Amino acid sequence: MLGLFKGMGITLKNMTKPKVTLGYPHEPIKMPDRFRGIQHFDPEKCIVCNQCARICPTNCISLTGKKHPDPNKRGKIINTYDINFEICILCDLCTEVCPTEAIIMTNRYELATYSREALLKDMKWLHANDQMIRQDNISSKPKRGGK
Amino acid sequence: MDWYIFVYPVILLAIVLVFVMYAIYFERKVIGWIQLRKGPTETGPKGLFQSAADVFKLLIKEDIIPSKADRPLFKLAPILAYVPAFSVLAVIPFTDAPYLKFSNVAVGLMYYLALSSITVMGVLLGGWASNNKYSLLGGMRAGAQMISYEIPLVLSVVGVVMSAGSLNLTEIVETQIAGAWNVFPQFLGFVVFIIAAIAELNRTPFDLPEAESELVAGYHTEYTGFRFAFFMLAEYTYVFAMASLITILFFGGWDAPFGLTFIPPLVWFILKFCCFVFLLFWLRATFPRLRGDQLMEFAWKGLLPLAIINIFVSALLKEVPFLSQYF
Amino acid sequence: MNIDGELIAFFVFSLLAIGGAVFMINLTRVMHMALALAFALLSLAGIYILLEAPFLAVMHIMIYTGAVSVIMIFGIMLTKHKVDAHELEPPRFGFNLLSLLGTGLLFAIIMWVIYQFPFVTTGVESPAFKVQDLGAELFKQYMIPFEIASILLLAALIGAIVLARREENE
Amino acid sequence: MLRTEEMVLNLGPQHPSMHGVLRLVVKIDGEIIREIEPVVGYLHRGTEKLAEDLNYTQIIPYTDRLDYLSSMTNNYVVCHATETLMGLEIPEKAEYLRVIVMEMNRVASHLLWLGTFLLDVGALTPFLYCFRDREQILSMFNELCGARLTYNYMRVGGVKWDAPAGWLDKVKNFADYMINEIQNYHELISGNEIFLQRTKGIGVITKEMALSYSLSGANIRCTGIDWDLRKKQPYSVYDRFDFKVPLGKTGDLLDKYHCRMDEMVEAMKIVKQAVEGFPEGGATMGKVPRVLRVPEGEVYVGVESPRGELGCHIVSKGKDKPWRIKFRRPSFYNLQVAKELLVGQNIANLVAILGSIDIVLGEVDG
Repeated sequence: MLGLFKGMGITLKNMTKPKVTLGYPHEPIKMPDRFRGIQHFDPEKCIVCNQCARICPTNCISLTGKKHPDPNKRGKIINTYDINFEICILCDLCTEVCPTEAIIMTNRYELATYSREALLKDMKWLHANDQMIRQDNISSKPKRGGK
Repeated sequence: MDWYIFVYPVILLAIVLVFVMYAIYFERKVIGWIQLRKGPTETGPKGLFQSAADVFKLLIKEDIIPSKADRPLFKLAPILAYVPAFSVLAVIPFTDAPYLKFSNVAVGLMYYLALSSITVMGVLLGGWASNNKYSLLGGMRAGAQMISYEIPLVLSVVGVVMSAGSLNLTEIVETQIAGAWNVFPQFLGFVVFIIAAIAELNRTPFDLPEAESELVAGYHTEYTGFRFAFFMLAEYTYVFAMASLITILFFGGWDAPFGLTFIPPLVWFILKFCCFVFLLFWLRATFPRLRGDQLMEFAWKGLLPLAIINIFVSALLKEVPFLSQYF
Repeated sequence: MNIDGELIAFFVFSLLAIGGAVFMINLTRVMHMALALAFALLSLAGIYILLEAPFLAVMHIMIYTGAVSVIMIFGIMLTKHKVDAHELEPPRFGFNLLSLLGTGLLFAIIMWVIYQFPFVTTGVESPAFKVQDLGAELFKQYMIPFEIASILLLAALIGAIVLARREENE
Repeated sequence: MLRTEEMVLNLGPQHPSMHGVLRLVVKIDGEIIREIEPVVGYLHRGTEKLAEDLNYTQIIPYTDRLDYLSSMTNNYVVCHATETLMGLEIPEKAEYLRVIVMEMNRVASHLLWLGTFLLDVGALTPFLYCFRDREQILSMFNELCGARLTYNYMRVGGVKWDAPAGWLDKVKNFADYMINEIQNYHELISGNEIFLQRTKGIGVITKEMALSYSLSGANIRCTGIDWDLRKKQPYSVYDRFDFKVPLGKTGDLLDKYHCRMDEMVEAMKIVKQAVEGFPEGGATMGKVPRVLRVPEGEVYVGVESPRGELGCHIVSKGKDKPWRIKFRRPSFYNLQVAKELLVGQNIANLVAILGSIDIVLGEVDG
């Protein structure tokens, strides 16, 4: 019988302890800086190297480039850039390989929508998603061959 | 025949409904606090209207009857479960004031125990009529459990009845006011009664009939909307009734202890009543569930002999001359 | 004959009791039958209350409605029930006649016994019911029959267990 | 005894205590189980087949989703296999970080097991306490690698992130807190007579059974067989730490419970030692070529995941993608024993036994 009462003592003691509930919908949860949320995309920085699309394990990134409008400059500029958040697993590999940090993670995590189509985010949307961008980005890159 | 005998039951029903709503609210709050949560907070200030909203939702929900269910029985079962639950309240005296007593039946205690045994039928029929295997198993567990625990329940109050010399609940309280609360001389009976009462109420650790980790929801798996609400109502009305009964049988009803008579008797009754209700919530938050066979073993090999010993000791105390003066 | 609450209650209870019995015979599903029986028994308890025997009524509810019917329902739940598996055979004329005769005879005997029995019909003051009196009667005056009945019940109980055990071993 | 009708009951795939989407077709007589047939595959995603089309870095996020309660161990096993095949050298700092996160993940996983197991036997409250503590581990992982469940933290050749400032102190404080807190759990649960009744002598796994079903993890240790890959086939830097392997005696549910509880304490001790011996400087990534071309060959490595021996077998044909990859998923092996344990038990025991085996359906179904 003693065990039963001991347990009851524990539960009674816990009744007055501070609560751990978060007021989630009212107060958004603050995520740490390294949090991998919805990406921010900066078309200015993109050099259309296609690395992000190639590393993506779920093939959710599709991009097209066009010739640079200024004929004196070489290379391409980005034309369209879509991420399909139906299948994106926010694994962070695209930002890891991007040589210019054109694509960066942000702290946004709310992805619920009313339709599947709304989950297909285009370049404009991703560019506008410029709040709470990850700061610890540059130093975080795996340093090939050590520091 | 006065008009109030028709009005008071309606008022009592309203009180019971309010109690049920706030019992559910406080159950969620208390268990929430114990589990380091806050419990309902959203609907109304501090979540006070949460249960009202839940009940309202249940009432406006679509009424679904499974196509393979036994329709008449499926509809009858919740009523059969609820009607006795409410009828037992008729004999419970809440204070000595005449307007809070409905029926001063000579066999009040037996009336309570007899009528409460009909509820089992509602539960069994509900489980069977749903034509669902989990419901069937839940119904069978409920039937077996409630029948087995009724025996220690009845036997454990025999001691109280012997000391009071009456089956009338008012008289039982009055003898306690004159003497000591039954919880002291009848401690063994009290322990057996409270355990059997929790089992009768199908609450943790005896909540096998609706063990959600085993039987989904037990006998009311297929019930939705207001029929489900009726089963819940029956359950909590029994909590109300059982808490009242324990207060009356073992804690002297509306008797004020330590001569604190400036507090009105009804308040004392409610205080004692709330202690038992809180105990139920507390147990639910702490204990795991027993297994079916252990439950039966406990009833027949544990509680039943204890109850019989209690009767024997009570008889001894009452009849042996030099002991009976302390009794 | 003046109509008062008691008379109405009596008619309601007897209607329910008879109705329960009739339904019990005529329903097709076993579970419904058991329920009808439970209703009939419950109404009988109501009649006991009208006869100012509340203790008997309450015990009747407890034992018959609460325990016996529940155990019957419990037993039925464990078995499979097929409703329309086999249609009832068309009743044969001879059987019907025979059962009619049998029930008629039984009814006649019961009525005869009732009319022969010297009921006290004039007002005798029946003392107010007290459970104490019942207890005193049982345990003082009728002690030996009470104990014998208990032993009989106990023997039946043990017998049932023994039978169940034997079947389990087979 | 009354002869009663046997009834076929489909427990799952949606059932409150099925820990995922396992379906059990049980034939019950009253409440006693006469036959049982587990049906798996409701969560099959073909990770192994998908991995044949992915390069080694891309496989890692997929392994997060195998045993989603201990993603770190899954990350580790695939990295470890690749590294072994390539003969890579891993920086010491990365090894320490790996051990810390794996052991913390073990505690997180066991806490979740404890909570759900007690839910299965009917106690509601420990679940919330377990989640309160697990939440701390998850938020620490969130600070470390930016995700709470699918960490994708390790890379072939090291780990992705170094510990942020102050993180190691938090870990150490947590380890102290947790060792203390487990005493509270013991007080709440271990002495509870009802809990003892529900677990003592139930679901006994014998030594022969454990060996013949190739069980691992707490399921084999509860029988008294001393089998822990961290000791028997040391990998990473486990040989530098001092820890015990808790063993049971009888192999019943109570022994499994105690094994896992003690394992949590031991894991926390390892974490404390690792934080104390944490190397100051150094990189978190070793020398790794830009494109991972794994030399032709085969490798099998096994690590001790919270559920048992998690193995990874890679066959490489010298490309940047594996030719064939095969995971030995401990939940799948441990689940096999269920059939033998459950016949003859009643439904309440079924739920408790199944809960005690600690399966994760993401792992069972692959």
